[in-house]
Amino acid sequence: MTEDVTDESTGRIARVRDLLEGQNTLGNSTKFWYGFLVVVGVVFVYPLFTNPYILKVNTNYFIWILLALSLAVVWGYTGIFNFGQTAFFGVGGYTFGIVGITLIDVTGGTNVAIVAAVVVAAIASALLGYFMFYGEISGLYVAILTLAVALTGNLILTRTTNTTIGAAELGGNNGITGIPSLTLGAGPMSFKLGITVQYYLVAALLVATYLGLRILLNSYYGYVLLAIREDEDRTRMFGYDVRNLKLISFSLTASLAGFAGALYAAWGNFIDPSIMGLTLASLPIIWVTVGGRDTLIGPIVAAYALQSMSTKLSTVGSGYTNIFLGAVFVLVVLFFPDGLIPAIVNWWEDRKQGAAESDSRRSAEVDA
Amino acid sequence: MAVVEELFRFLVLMLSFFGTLALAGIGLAIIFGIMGIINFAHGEFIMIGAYSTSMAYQFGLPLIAAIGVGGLATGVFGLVVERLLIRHMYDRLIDTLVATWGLSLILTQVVRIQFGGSFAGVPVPFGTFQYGGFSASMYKIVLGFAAIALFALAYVILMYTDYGLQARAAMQNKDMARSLGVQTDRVYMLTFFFGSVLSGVAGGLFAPLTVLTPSMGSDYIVKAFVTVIVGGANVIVGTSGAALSLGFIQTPASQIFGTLGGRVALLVTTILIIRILPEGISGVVTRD
Amino acid sequence: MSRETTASDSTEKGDPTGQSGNTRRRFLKSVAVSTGAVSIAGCTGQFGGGGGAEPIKIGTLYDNSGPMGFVGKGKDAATKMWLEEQNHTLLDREVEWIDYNPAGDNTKYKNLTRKLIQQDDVDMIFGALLSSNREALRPIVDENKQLFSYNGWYEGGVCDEFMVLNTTLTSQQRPLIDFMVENFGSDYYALVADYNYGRVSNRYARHYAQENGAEPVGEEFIPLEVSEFGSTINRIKEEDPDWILSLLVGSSQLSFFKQAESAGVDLPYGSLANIAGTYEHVKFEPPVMSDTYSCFSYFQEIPTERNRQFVQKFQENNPDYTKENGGYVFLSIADAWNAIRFYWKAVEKAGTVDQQEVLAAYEDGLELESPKGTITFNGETHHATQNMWLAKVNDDHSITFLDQGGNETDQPIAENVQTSEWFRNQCNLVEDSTWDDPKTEYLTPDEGDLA
Amino acid sequence: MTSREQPTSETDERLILETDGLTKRFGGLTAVDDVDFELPEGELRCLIGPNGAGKSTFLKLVTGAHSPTSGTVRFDGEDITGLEPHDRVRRGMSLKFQQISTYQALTVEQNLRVPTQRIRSGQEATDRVEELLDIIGLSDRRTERAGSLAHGDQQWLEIAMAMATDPKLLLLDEPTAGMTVEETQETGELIQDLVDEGVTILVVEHDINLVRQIADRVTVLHQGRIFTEGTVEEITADEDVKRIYLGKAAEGSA
Repeated sequence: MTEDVTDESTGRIARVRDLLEGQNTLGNSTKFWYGFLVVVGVVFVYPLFTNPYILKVNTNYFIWILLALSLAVVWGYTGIFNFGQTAFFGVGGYTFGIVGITLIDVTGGTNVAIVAAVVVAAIASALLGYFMFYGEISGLYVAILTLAVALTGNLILTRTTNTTIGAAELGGNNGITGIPSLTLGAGPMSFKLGITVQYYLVAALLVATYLGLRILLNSYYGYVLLAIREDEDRTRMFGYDVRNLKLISFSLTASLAGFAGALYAAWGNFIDPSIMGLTLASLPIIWVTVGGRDTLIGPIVAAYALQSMSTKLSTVGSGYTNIFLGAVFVLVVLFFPDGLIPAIVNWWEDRKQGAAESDSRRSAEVDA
Repeated sequence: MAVVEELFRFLVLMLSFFGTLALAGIGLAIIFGIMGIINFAHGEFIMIGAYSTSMAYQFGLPLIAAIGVGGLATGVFGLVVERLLIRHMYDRLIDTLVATWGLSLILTQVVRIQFGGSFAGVPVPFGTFQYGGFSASMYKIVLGFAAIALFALAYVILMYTDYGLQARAAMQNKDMARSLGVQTDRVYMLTFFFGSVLSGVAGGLFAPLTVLTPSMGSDYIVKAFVTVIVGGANVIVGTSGAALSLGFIQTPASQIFGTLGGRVALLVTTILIIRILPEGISGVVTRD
Repeated sequence: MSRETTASDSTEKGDPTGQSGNTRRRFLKSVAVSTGAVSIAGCTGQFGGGGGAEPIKIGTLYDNSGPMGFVGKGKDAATKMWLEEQNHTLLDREVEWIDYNPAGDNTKYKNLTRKLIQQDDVDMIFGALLSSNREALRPIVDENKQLFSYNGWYEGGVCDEFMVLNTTLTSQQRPLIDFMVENFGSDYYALVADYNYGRVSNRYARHYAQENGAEPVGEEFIPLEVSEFGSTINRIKEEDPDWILSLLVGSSQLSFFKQAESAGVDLPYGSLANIAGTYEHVKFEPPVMSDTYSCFSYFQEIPTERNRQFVQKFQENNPDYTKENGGYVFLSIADAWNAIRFYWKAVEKAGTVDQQEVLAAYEDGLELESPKGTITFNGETHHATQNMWLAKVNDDHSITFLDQGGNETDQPIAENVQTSEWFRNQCNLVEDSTWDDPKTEYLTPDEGDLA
Repeated sequence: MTSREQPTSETDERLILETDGLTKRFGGLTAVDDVDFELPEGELRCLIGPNGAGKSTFLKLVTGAHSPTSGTVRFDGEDITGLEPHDRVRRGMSLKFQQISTYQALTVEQNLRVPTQRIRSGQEATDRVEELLDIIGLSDRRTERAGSLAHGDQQWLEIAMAMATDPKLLLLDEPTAGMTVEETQETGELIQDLVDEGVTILVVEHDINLVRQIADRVTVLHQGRIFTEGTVEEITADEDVKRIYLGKAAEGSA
């Protein structure tokens, strides 16, 4: 790992940065970290200046970003084209809803519900992952299979009109209503999170997830995932059990998606089968494609930008939202095949060091 | 119910499931099989075929001619899309998938704004087929045979024209084909046009049976995907084989468990076939 | 409207921004009976509220795009027509109309509802088309104590302090079942769209049929995306019922009628979900829908003078809804029109836009002369009573209205129909619910409840 | 070029790789036919033979990419016939693929880091990467993408990557394919340096000059069977070997 020569006096910061930085993720310069601190500062100061609506909407965007990050790792870094990540997002949401409603009076908190959501998503994804990767299924067929699983999930959930699990009525197309908000603690000590606190919690979780993923991706696992993405046979012949590693990557990221799904259900006190539908299944794919497939920053910016744009357009009340979004997808894929953010970063680097000698990060056509 | 009538009932149902799946899938299969890209706007191509067929029919053309016009119009549209968009992303599967997804969003909304929520339909021709106590929609049977005819046409074009030879060469090994002088770009352009025409004709054939709305494409995209996955890369044998076998599974399933059972059976079969035959049916056919 | 996904879109050509795009002509000459009545009966107290101070804000959440786009556009057009007729003034204050397009996305419904309440600080919201849209945003409405009007036809069951509803409920469509059993026989085959609206409505239908001694010979729950009815038609022929009950919804399922026609099925259809809201008799060519009986609270063809004027004025404002352009003034438009006029009456009665007082005015009972005839708002259930019309689609797809005996009439088949007794027993928002301790439930009858 | 003296006798030498009756049939075609192969520790063996002789299939049977129709493969005394490829690599085997298989989109340094980190961590791993970069002379191009390197550099990079797991047995599948004469020469020297570090190497190769330059012993495969074995001199002098290579109309069948 090339040590970025910093004049940081204390060794501690250098050591922390050493963990966070590496060749596998964008943003290794000191300037980046200053920018990062500024953004985090703005996020945490924001509530003082705005109304609950803006906070609630941004909490929603943060949850979408968590979903985008989960796909960025499994697809962008490991090369597993998981078209059904929203199936695990939905599994997490529904599990949180069912367990949350059933236990809210018993334990008074939703901690169990959050854990249950992640565990169920982990188990479901491990089973599907084993079924796929130990069945030598790869490439496009993984995408089609995961999409088929999501659509089947959607089909089944819409049939739960009069099904009740625990104390929660699944409610078919109307989904589950009355899901409790995030309530930490237990019994009399439980504390229901208001809008502002929920905003801070989700923002903190997002920052932690991003930094955690940076550490992971610059560590041993990061290199292995990239190697698997590039060439499975070559990586297998270096002694890595590729099938098992793909299963772990698939299941961990699906659990992150399940966690995000639980947050979504708590955020909206509601979840319905459209969460596993075709439209929602394509959103993460688009965020990562537009953002850039081998970065974390890219999908984060793309998810936030596209979702807030989509909301803005709906307030204009025009029917042009879809046309605009469709145009964005087509243009980005046409002119920025590696994603918008890497293109901007490269443009910035080219400009900064003069066009000539910058090492072109324009990677060859990297197909999953 | 005499055995013969039961047999007829099964055959007609089988024919109509086969027809629907095969027609929905053929355009997508040709483009996927030869060019290795997924046209996520395939459903909207079928919609355009249906709309243009209905327009031609309103104009006064007989149904057969109207379907021809529908197919041609979609083909020309496909050509424009190919030249403007697809040409820049040959062999980039993911990018074409996202780009055509964007295209499908645009198409659905533009058609909605231009033609409104729904569009004048086409009456169902040919009336009823009677045999003893059994009666069924004649058009359904015609649909099944139309699908077979379309596959035969595609087979002939692929096997006996020089375009077909070049297309199959490009399918096997694009670089090798190019080094042997096959202008793959030209072949790809023709293939996308050919695929679009077939999708348009399929849309035209479906028009009498359904309500024409801007979002009707989404009904067919899932059916087409399922048929192409199960069929695998080999365009003719794979896709028709898949449509046949899936029709064979969906027919009893929908008879016994109702339409929901039929749909679940379809999706579960797809998942299992991908697991057992990663290259789909064509993998089995072409292996030995 | 509680139908899901690919409901057929009615024709609403013309660019989405300028609605029908024609000039904003003043309808001085139109007989403003409705306005007249309002101004006479309305202003009891002196003009209350903040006088000409800041504007009254009304928010609407109707899809302009997506599968339900046609319904949302129709409701927007009705809202626009009323506001123009009122010169955008209420209680001498300017009325600001904030129109958002959630495009059928439940997350957007939540965000936009919160934006209307917390950022735009609206006085009243009209919105939600499908039941899933309404259920998605209802927690926010309840949490913020926001007055909300839901006017899509649905399976009934909302008993919520802050929600006022005026639309057709399945429980009010009983006359159709009685008519079909009486005139065609007691064996019927039910085709039910397999989601909430379909299933709950089917429970009501079966309950009413059983009370007439009829039993379904077959009940089929069909997924919304299905457009292939070969096996269904085979089963219908096997059962050979007296008539078919249609609870089919959405453009895919409507292809049943075309396929049944071509397969030689010529049984009468008793429909709880077609003609009034999705005007299949305009979309399909005769005789696909001939011999279909539909019972709803509104059809464009209702022969009253008031309705004729409403339809004529609406079609002048919005040419896309004329027959030549394949359009139709469908139920959802009339419901939206009545919804905003109920609000107008309530505000004028309360003399202020303070939501708690406006709700009190609602709960005190309101009567409205509407294209549907006279309808009254019931305080206990927060639902409006409806006059039910029984329409028959003739061979040339024209509509004639019938009475219980099957003879032609120009009167509704049932007047002032309340919500179902089962619902009325459980929902009394006047006694059991107050603004500060609100009752906010969604009651759907399970299998045994209705018996 | 240091000439190496012959290992004394077969029996008491420890065998790194041993196959016993190894056979692989694809439908009607028998690619590898009842091969008994022995590779003593520390030896540099070349495996040659005309196209279709079964060299690649044999290599795939050794690495576990294919499972044999019959027969066993023993590595360092242990029967590994049923083991997965990655388990075989963990026991000390390493392969350089026939086609160049460096990670095109990753930098040279990232390429080297992937195999190195499997057995080393922290500073030790970083030092080993530096060392390998020096050996193949790419230290100053560490941040370049492997895909942008010249053909020869990429071959060397992959050889270095194969070495990074400190294997006991290094399998090289045509390491000098597409190289110039000088590059082949330098590659030969590199391979010999590796043998000096005590690594047993099996090279599948066509280039007779390279074979002459580096091979201790040579095994000739023909139609899936071991045709003959011996030193380079013996093999190049053997008329039959020439015949099967040149494919002249052989008098009797082989």
